[in-house]
Amino acid sequence: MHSKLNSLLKSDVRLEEGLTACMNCGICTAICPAAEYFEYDPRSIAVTVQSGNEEEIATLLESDTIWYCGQCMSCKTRCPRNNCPGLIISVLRKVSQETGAFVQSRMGRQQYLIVKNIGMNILNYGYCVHPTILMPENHPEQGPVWKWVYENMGEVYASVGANLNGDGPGAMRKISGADLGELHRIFKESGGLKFYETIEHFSKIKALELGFVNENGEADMEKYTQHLLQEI
Amino acid sequence: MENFIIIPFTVGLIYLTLVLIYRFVKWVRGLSKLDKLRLVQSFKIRRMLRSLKEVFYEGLLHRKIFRKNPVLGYMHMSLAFGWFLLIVLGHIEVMAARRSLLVPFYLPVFFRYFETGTTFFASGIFSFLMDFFLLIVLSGVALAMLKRFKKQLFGMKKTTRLKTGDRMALTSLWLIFPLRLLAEGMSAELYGNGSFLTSSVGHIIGSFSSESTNLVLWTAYSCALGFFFAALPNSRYMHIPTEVLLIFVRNAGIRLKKRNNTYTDIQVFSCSRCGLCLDNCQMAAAGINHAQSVYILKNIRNNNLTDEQLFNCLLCGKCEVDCPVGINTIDLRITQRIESTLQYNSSYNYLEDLPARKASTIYFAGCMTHLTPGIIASMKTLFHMAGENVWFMDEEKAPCCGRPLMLAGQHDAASKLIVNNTRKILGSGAKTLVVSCPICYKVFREDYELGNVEVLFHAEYISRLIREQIILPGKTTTRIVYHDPCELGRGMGMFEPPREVLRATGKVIPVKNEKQMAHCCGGSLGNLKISQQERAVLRNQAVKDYQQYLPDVLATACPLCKKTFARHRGIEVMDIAEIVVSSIRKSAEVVPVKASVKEEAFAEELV
Amino acid sequence: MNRFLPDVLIHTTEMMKNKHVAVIGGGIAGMEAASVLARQGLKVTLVEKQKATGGKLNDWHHLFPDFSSPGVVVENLDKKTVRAGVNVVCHTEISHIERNNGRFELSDQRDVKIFADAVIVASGFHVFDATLKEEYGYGLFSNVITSVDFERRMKKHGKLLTLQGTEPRRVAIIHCVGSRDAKVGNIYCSKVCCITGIKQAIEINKMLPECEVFCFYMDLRLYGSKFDSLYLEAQKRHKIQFIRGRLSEAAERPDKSLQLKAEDTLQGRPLRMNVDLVILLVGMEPALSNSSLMRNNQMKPDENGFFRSVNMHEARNVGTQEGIFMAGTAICPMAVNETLENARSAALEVMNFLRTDKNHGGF
Amino acid sequence: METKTKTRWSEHNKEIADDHFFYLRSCIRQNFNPAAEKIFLSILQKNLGKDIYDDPRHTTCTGIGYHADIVPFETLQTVIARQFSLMAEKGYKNCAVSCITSFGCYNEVLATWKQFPDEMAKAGENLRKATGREFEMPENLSHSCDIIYKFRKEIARQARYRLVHRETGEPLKIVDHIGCHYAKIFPEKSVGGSEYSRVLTGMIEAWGGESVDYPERRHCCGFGFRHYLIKNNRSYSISNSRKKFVSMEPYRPDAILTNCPGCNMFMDRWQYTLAQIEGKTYGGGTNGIPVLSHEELAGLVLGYDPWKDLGLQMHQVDVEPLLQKIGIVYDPAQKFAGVNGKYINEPLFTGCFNPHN
Amino acid sequence: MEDFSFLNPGSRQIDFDNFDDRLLLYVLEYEPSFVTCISCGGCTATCSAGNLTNFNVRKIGLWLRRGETEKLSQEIEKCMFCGKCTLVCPRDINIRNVILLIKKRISELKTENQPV
Repeated sequence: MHSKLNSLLKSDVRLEEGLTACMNCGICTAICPAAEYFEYDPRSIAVTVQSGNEEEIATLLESDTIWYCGQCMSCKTRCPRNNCPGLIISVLRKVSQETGAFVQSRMGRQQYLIVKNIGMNILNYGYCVHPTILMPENHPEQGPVWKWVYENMGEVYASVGANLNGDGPGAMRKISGADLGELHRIFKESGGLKFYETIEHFSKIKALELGFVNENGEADMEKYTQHLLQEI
Repeated sequence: MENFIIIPFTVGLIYLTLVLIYRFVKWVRGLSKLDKLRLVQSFKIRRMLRSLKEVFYEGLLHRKIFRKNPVLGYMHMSLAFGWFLLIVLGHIEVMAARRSLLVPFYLPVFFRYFETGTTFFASGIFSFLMDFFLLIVLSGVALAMLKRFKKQLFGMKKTTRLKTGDRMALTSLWLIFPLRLLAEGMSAELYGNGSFLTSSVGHIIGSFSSESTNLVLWTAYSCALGFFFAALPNSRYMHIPTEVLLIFVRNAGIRLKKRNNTYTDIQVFSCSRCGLCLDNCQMAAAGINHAQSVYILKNIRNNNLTDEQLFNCLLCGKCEVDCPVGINTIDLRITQRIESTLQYNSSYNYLEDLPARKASTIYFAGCMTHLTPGIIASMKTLFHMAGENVWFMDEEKAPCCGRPLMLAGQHDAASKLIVNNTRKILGSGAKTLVVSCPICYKVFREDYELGNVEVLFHAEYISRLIREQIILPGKTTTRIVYHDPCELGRGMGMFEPPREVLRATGKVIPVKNEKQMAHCCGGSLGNLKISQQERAVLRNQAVKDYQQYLPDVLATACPLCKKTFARHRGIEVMDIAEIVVSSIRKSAEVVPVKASVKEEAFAEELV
Repeated sequence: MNRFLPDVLIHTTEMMKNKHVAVIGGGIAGMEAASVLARQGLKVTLVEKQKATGGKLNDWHHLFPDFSSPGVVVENLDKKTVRAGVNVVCHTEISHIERNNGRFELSDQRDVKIFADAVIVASGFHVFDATLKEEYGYGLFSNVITSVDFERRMKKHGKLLTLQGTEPRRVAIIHCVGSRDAKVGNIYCSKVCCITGIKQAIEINKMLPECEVFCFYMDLRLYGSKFDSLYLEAQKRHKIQFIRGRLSEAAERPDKSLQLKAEDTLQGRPLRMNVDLVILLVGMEPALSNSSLMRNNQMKPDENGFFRSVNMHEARNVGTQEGIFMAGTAICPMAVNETLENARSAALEVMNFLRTDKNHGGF
Repeated sequence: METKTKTRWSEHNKEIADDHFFYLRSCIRQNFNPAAEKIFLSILQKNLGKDIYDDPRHTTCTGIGYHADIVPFETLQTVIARQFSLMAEKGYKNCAVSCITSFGCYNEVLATWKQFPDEMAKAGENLRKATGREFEMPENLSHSCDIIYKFRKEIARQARYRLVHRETGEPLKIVDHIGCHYAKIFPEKSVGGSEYSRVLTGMIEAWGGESVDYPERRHCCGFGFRHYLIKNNRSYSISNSRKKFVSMEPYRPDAILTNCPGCNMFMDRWQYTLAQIEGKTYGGGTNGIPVLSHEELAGLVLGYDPWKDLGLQMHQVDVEPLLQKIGIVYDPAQKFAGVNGKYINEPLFTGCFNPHN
Repeated sequence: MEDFSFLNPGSRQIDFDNFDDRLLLYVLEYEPSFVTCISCGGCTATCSAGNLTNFNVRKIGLWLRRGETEKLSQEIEKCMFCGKCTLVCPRDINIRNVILLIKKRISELKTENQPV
């Protein structure tokens, strides 16, 4: 698998855009919001990918490191060589998920949670986020006003002129079945669904490896999810 | 009664005696149980005689100083031995005069004052001898005064710096004998009990002669003595009594063992601060004038030793060579380093217990040799020629031998490395361990417990190969000056094997500063404080000295010396292993038939 | 005296006397080239757009690496040009070079015309406009200045103060501003900024011994023979600290000090620092007049916008248009001493060219 | 995607279409500030007399999923191609994007298609296979803040209020926060580049306020996609927002203006959260600093009702202090009223601290 | 309410305005040559301990300069004092002494900080 990593990375056009030639100036790390809080250095990631050292890249794909980036793309603005470490990270993350390396790291494993949350929202609602699933108990930081909105959802949205779950246009309107159907087919055609499945597939293997098995001998993804939520 | 004149002297003497008894008892009691046993066992006639002989030679005659510098030797001898003879003869004189073996202790000191008659047996001879010895002592005092102000006359570049306590003792010491001369002169004038010296002096000062002046002079003399005795315990003259104890303790086989004990005190108090170590110390050339052994000893005694002094020493051992008291300065300094770094932590948990390779011989190049790959290549060639099954132990991954840590005082840390290396060496089943670095050699020989494994320095190994005609170096006319590495020469006493090896390849030129008095290259790992610029000064000094002998090559047997000298562009430096290999190559070129087998070896090495 | 010269040389010397060379740019390169040519007996016109010769050196306070005075250099060059009989024309900016029948016609906006058999373009360089690096806040924050501002301030006031009039306690010197930066279109190294930064850091330390000075660099390019020893001295004696990392952004704080963000790349960790003053080491760019000078003839820019040489090793002063030569920083960034050497070599190239000029027989 | 300039970014003017927009909504804005999108349409249609079409068929761009790395780039491209297809179908050529993440994604996809035509062909084929649709690239892509910026002077002319203190006459101090993906990825697609973007300061100044610079102005709010989405990772988000608040505190701003729906929500909510954790706010007393989006601010100066029209009651940090400073007339009783003024309960408390504790 | 442990991890940013320079000043007082370090990494490359583990002399110097005493005191325990670093240093810095000084100061600080 490792011998192919470089070609896997290079097959993504975003790598060509993201990495021309790094001169190690550190301008990206200087303003990186993630570098300030994590053992994370976008410069060294760019250098590792630039070096083409498959062993180091493989380590990177299995590590928490690549998952620290917050994708703010501040690095893109400043680079004197027109590189974009954030984009390199995107490609690394994609390859990490395609090869299953992501389940080796705590941060990587969380991708399963995102698929189950945002991923499913997109397919179910046509929105990335939807008020009905923003439960105050999972979002204490949203505060009492959101709690009030959540508990009086229909009335509040209507009072400000939104069209919550309604037909026709407007904020938070219901995306019609026909449009959701098109979205589904796009996901199927363009590899989006397959990507979801890949993430689930490797997550199941990991769940089994961690001993989350139900009575049928299959992976118990409910327990795995709980495990991921608590894993620090 | 004019007996009161003995009071200052008596008080001083009693005080001194009490202090000495207190200190000697404390020091002896402070020794370990084993050391005490050693001391007790040393009181056998033969060993005692040996010690007494040493006391006589070194404590009184100052033989070592004599050898180093006759004038200085005479100064010390005239003072010590002259005074000793005065005391001994004085007693005999009193015994003869009183016809008794039991005489009051003060009488010989003030004899000319109390005994005005000259009627006893051989009194003339006695007074002549007493005057003669007094003259000798006085000449010593004169020299001492001269030395203080004109040290160059004594071939000394430096004298030690004095403190108040020392100054008091020194002044009173200088006064004792001139006062004695005056007092005895006065008595001689009054009573005619003097000889050539005292009578002459008596005539000169005769115009002042009176009973009362006589009394004043004798009182002054007594005071000077008493004052000197009182000042002695807190001055450097404490070395006079301590040295006697030191000689007995040392001859009993007592040594410092990585920690301070009262043996440290005995050595510290034995230092006469003669300053001979200052002259032997190369560091002065680099402007380092605060860290020499004499100052270290003084500061240990005064409890104000700083790291900057303690670690600013090459540990070359040259000061030890000429120490008239025989203080073990290197051990003493390393012990202080150990004491000062006791709190330092080290952790070598990362050392892996790598499996040892089975081999008959192990080669341990050492850290420094890794910076001189030429030595490694030469050693490999030699091993190949010898057809040895050699395991190059630290070719890839191996810890340091531990010696640098020891030099830095971190003995416990070093032991951790020693344990790791020992396990591997013993695990390989080897019979011989060859090292090409004297720093490693010293620690392997002294601190490793390797059982039956023979530790060979590469010089020994190579000379063995030459003797057994396994290798055939070609002797040329190359002029070689051999530089004795400190750790190997003074450190391990190995002077001959490297020279033997070199003699097989060229002409070894003897130089003035070699063997015990060889230069330090300046690169020493023992010094943690010296800067590279200062090291360069020392190195240049050594090179300049060697260059006088117009060598074609400067040979050394230490990678660190080689590396240090190599930074001087004006001289070609080679390790003995390199010289041997290159001479084999040259001779192989001349006589290809003989060396055909070996040529293959070179070819292999060259690949 | 002519009996010592071969006939051919006597002929060419006589011939050369009638040749006219125009030198564009009265900076040190132009002055040196013009005076060398004039001393060889050529007619030389030196055209300068400013009111006096000397160029950028007139603004400099001290030269690296010996802290010598640029004023002395300019003064000596002035004397040389006057003595050699160079015709100096100031207040004239050549915007046009045209070649007609093997001669050149130089003209400015006001239709001043100069005719010449050969031209040396010594138009110098343009200082990078630091306001283009908006994230450094030059022009926005008054305590962000450039290395050029530093030289001018030092020359004028002899001291360095912050906007508030206080002595800075901490100064950051930023290397590679406008150089090696694709974001501003300059991918080349300006070469002299590193040593300039070190020189200025030392000057600050000498002036304000209590002031901490930091240099933010990526690579220190100290190519000159004495440059690296100045670097060592800066560390050793002047306690200048060097941080490897490019400045990412400077932001003004309420007290007008500046918050800097960079990476300590040797550690791989972001670094934040507040300083009282920031000095941006601005690089050299092609002179603004280059494009107009290139118009109407065969001169070409190189990949960085400086004048392209026929061959960067053997014919560095020779332009792509026959008869037009370049001297000094019109070719690429260079230091004062290199510029002067380069100018002399340009003069030599011109003489060789005029001697072998085919229209006049030559040899 | 070479970005190279010899001119100052702050002087950079992007091209913003004048009329006939196809509106692309934002998931987050619809969720948390639905009225902001409504008022944007009203301002364009009623105040500025522009044509903007709100197509119910368009979906999320999947940008959050894309940047959280669960949606592949190919899928993102195809979903965006579908949006463009809808737009072309309705005869529009100019996009008006509500979301900054979407804005970044659209720009990224367009730039990729320009540089790698194969990618565009692949997206077209995917779209065709999935939906039978064809698509055209838009002629102009603007964020809603670009459009407000373009018409800021017209809005100022129609404004009922100015951003000055009612009593002192001093301009109100407003700090801006530009969403990272507005200008950091493609500065040429922004008004004034990424360092000193003028898109929000232009509005503030046009409407009488004073734009205040602060050191961490360009720092990310800390959303970080996967960081906020996973509860255990939220320390990243809050730490970065905190960094901004600490930096702006000494300047005592009257309000924070953002152009990004995510930043808008986070800067509002994190003030409350930080106050709960640390027991302090970084300005605005116990209430915190009001956070407004460009649509909301435009709505306010134009005199729209803060509750019914602008939905500002959905903010945790009360906007009333700001309204009072400007002198906006509002009915406090109507704040938490339902449709037609019906009483529907009230939040436990607003602002940063529970006054009952 | 729960705090998402948002100060954990704390900022990794090197804050040049607040750092513990006591150790650094001590080292510079007794070994001024340290100031000339150019972080070339020659020491790290030759290091005997570094050959066996991830001990990095260059980083020791960097940590010293950034006041990271905690990290430093752990890491410095790995040094074997062999002195190769000093021999290869292009700036002739007495690295061995730097390490000795660090060890000394750390042991002193440990005793100073101990509760009486």
